[in-house]
Amino acid sequence: MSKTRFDGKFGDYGGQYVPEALMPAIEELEDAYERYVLANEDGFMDEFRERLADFGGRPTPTQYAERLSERYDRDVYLKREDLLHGGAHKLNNALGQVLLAKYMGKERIVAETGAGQHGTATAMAAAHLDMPCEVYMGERDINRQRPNVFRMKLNGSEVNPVTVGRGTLKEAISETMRDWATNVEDTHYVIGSVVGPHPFPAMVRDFQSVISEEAREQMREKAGTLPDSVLACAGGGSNTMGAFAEFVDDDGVELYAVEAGGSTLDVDEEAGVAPNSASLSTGSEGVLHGARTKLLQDRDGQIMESHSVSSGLDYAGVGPELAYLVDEGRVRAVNVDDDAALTAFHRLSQLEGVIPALETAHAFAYLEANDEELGDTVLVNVSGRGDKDLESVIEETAQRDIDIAPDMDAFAGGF
Amino acid sequence: MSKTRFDGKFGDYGGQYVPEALMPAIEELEDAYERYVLANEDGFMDEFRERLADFGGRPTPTQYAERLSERYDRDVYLKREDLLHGGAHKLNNALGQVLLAKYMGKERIVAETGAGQHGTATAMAAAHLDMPCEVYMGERDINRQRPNVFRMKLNGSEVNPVTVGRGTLKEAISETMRDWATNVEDTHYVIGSVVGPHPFPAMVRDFQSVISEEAREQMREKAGTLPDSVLACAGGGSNTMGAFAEFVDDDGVELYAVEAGGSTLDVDEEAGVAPNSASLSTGSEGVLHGARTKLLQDRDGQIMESHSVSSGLDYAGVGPELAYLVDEGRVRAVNVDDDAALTAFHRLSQLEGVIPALETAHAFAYLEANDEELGDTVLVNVSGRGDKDLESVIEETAQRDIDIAPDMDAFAGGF
Amino acid sequence: MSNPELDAAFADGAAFVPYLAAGDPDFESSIEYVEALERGGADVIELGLPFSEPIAEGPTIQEAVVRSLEGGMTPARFFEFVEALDVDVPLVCMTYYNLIYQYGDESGPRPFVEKAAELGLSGFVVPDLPAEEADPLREACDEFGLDLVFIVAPTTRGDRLERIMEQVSGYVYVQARLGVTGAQDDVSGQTAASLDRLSAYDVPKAVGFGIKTGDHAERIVEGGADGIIVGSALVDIVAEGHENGDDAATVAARLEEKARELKDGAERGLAQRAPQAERT
Amino acid sequence: MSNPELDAAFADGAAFVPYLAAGDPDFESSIEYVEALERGGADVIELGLPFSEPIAEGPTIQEAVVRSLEGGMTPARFFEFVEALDVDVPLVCMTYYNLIYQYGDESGPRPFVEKAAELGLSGFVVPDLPAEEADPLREACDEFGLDLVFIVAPTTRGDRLERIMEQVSGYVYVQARLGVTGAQDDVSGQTAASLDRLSAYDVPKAVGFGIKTGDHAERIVEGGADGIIVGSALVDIVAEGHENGDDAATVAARLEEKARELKDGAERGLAQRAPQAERT
Ligand SMILES: Cc1ncc(COP(=O)(O)O)c(C=O)c1O
Ligand SMILES: Cc1ncc(COP(=O)(O)O)c(C=O)c1O
Repeated sequence: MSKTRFDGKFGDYGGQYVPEALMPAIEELEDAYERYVLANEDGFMDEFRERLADFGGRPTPTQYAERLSERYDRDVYLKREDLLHGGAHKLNNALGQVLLAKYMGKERIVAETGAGQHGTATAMAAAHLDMPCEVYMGERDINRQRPNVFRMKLNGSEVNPVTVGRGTLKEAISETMRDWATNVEDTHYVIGSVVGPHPFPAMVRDFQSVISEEAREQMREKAGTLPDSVLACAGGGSNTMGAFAEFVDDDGVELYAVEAGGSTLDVDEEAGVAPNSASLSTGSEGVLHGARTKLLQDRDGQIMESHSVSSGLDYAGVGPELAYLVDEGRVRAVNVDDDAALTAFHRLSQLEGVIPALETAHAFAYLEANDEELGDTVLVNVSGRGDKDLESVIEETAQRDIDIAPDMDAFAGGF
Repeated sequence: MSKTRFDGKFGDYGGQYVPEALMPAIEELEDAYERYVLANEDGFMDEFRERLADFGGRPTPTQYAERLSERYDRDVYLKREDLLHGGAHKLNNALGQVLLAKYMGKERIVAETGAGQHGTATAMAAAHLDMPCEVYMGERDINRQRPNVFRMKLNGSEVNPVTVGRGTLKEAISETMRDWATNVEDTHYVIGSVVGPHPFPAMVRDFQSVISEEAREQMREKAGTLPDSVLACAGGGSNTMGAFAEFVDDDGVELYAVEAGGSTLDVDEEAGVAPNSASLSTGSEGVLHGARTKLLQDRDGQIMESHSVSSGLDYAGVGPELAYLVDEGRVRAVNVDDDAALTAFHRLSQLEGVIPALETAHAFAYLEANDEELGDTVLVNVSGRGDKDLESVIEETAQRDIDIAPDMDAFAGGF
Repeated sequence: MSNPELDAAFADGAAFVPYLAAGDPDFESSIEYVEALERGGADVIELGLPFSEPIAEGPTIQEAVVRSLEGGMTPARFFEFVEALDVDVPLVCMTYYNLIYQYGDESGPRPFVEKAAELGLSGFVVPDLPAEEADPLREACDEFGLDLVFIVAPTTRGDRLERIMEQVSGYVYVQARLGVTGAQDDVSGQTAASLDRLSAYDVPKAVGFGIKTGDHAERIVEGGADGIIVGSALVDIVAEGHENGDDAATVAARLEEKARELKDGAERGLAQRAPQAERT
Repeated sequence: MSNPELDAAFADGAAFVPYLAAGDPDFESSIEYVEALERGGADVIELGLPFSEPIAEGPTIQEAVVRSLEGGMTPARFFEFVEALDVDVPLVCMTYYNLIYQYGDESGPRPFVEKAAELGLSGFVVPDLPAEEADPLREACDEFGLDLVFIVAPTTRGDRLERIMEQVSGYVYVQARLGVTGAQDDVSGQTAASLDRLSAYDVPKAVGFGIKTGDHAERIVEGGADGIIVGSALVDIVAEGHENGDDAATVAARLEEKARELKDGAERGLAQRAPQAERT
């Protein structure tokens, strides 16, 4: 994680696999990243951190979880990103990028969103910084995530439906890249995770690493020690890299990226469907959305449709740096299935009074594995809150037999 | 707000107008309040403040609002209680009372809730502190606020429908008092605002006064000065008293309690309906839910049905201390109508990237009054976030002509 | 400072004190019902003046309050109701403090008490008015010669009990148990303990909350109560009649019958009290 | 290092380079469509091998990609497609890097290029492969004698332009403007500037993006392009035929006609180029 000039590669991963029309913008961004983010030119990082504090609510606490600690017979601490403005870690990145766009003299931002979490965070940041914002969102996702669409509009953003293909996240990313390619001179593309071409993976990690920066300090204060292990769910991997970054050099700290195992790790090659989103655990190397990384792809290299009970993890790729750290043995890639994640969702809600995002619930589900190597002190990143997931939880819980879940009869069919 | 023994009266307001069966419990609570809260016995307040920090996410920031400041040509600061766990100031009180119940050796808590905000905060605190919890909620409110009902159940609380009468907040309070009267020996009643019999108004104020304690310090740091005025919406008045408490002795700070003016301040005596919830502005002295205070009542003393676009302000009474401070001239009671509150909701969402609760929006609406006496530096308490209100906003915006609102057509009929 | 009427009502030692909400479900029927209670043997009648927030009532009486308010009951109508009643037993007004406080132009309880006195009411029970807040009402009652009944709960002990017993007059309303439902057995248990604590005080003790049958009444009086207060069991009859659309006369007859059952039970209880020692 | 076939195709100075997605909407029809393009005057044909995430394409071609993939197109089928084609003009495969990279057992681009060479393809356009990442593919192309075409955008200048022009062979794909839609006028503007920047480089310049008519083609070639690349305007015809259920022969005829219009336009442009100075 050294913050000196580097070529955008993490081993063989990373790079800049983008249409030529975008290359100048990417070079401009690389330059801005180096100047403003890495070298704090014009006090960019100071302003960013100040806004994160005042507008975003940082620092978020690291909380000792009494009842989980009892259950697992180890000390469990929670890094409470669910308390960040907007309800997830996403704002760390969105605010950083929108502010950077301002420093770069851009007059407009675009962003993609799947379930709407990154879109809402970007819309909030854009309103706060008075920056016109358009968010691309697949039409199917728009219909599934209407409250998030509404929130973006309330913040003054435009939401552009993407109708091509299946109308989900992947198509929205393509469409946003196309907009960027068209309006590259005055527009910045606020990507939603540690994915895409360099410098996005490194830059998004740097914006998110405030998570581990704080948590490391807070663990020292509260536990008097660094954790033996850090758990974070991994979709694209931004909360993951954010929670890991400052611990990477601490050899005694095991890092666990918990992926969405979906319904099964088996892949339907024929249908081109992976009923999971476990790119690190089951994917292979390839090129997607501008970077070489681990992917869910069929033998030909076509990207597979991924699946997860949590839409924020439902992505066929993963950040290149995370892929690299897993290959290097620094990060352990593990996964839990939909059932385990839902059960963990209910458990955390009941035991700790924290209703987590379904994404986040994956990290907690891995506590059940009772993995020896988790050690005595575990830090779990609560990447977001679950308010956005209540409808899904009703639907998905009703389909399963989760003994700790409350009676769902009164909620059959949603609200 | 001196924290020495007092008789529960604020001038003529306050007192303990409750059934005899509750008096011993109230005396026990008074005793516990004095020992644990006022005298910090057994380190109660230390534990409370620590849990508020780690679990609740305190301190919440005080943020300079650039775009509002521009619009109003004064410095506007936001106290961000919307960032508290659960999304509103309500947790300050709920956590304090549930913890107090633990210190008192109670084995069970009950609470009333209207829109569900206090119920969800209490359910979260109860899960966190491993305390069985039952929440009474009117059946009509249950049907209108299903996501909040679901959240309480996720946290392991029981939600008991109250079917008597109109099935709203007032009936829920009566029913909770009845449960308390029945199970008084092992049960604590966690009341949701600075209302009810002594010691509730004083105790809830003390739990909430962390808001002004922080804000006062933060204003000194950020603005280098105390604010010229503090604005807070007032329903029962808990966020209000919390935002005012530490400023009451600062003579230079004007305190504004912004009430819900509803559709009009005129009262339909015949129908017993006040199309507003402005008890301070238009109510008269009386006795309700255990305390003497300002009320919306008809000539006979029957309590009127109140109305507000925001369900959290929709209450016919107000905390006795607030009524007293208004009579004394220390607090100015003002009000804004439903239209103004909705407009302010949209304005804040767009200008600052903060989607407020509809309750909170009332405080912001008063900024439009352009009242000279607001002075150069204004602090507004953002009592909660608006996620809970999205459906209402759709419905209410559609009925009005609010020029700054986004196009609502796609959302007609809700999500 | 007791009012002679209430003293007299409790004189025989087994007073039957029924409660009905005035105007439930309508003015005319309610008049008939109250009169039926007297025919059935009532010694005192507690007449409820409905308040919109009856925090001390169980669901049965809450619903009665709703019916009565929907039927147009107000303090003014309540006084008309009292005037229209043709009963000889003492009437006690049961209501919440806000209605008493708001009545008339002058603020405070005096105008309401004055009016009540004018109409011959004997006293008040105000469930949300604890002894600590009762001075103004107490003074008005003294001025006009009315009694102020207080409730004593199973949890009322020591200082609180003293304070209440200093204020009470007419009779003390002994709350049989906490809450509004529960088995008869533990009622007797808690009642016995309450009566025990109260034995030193020279004021009639009327026990209420959850008494539904002549048997209950019998046991309570046998246990030492000077009277029984019965509300929900009677309101249930009104509610049922209302739901079924029965005519007022039919409902009144049922009330009279129920009243008699309760009064008879109370008298049996009294009869058994003295010879109790002999029985074994 | 240019392949003689592509050199020859651009030799006359007004090459018409149409694009179609192979297998759109089905294997058989698509064969007919590609052959129709040759009949219509194509000098080179860009054959799209569809990738599931076509980040560089506008909606028209994205939809073509979806149709082709739904019709069962895969890299293996693509090679069968090429084999089944009966055309004489050089074919350039347009696809995304991941498909090239994953082909065959050995990882890296070599197996794909080897197979392409075997089937007589002349080169590649890989829109998501910038010059910086192109070394492995460049090497494989050199090994098997294929060309690697690069795209130059209106924003490509200075160092970047250098780096690309060092790698390019066959022809350079001059992107007429940013994005996928816009008026012809500013196209010409940006194109002229691009052609100007490229004039020092000795490689054919084919201009694409947004050319839809013979008129457009004429003006582009008149402006100095060595050829025109046309995709969406042709894919539109395929899409419309598919939607209307027209038979393949009808659609093929329309494609041939459109191709001729474009080729004729290009030639008119060329004809006007030399005498341009005289005209005024
Ligand atoms: C709460 C939460 N956690 C995690 C994720 C996954 O993203 P990432 O892997 O980039 O942290 C998301 C994405 O929407 C999210 O909303
Ligand atoms: C966000 C918010 N603000 C204000 C209120 C009003 O309560 P109080 O006047 O007690 O602060 C509520 C009540 O639900 C609320 O949810």
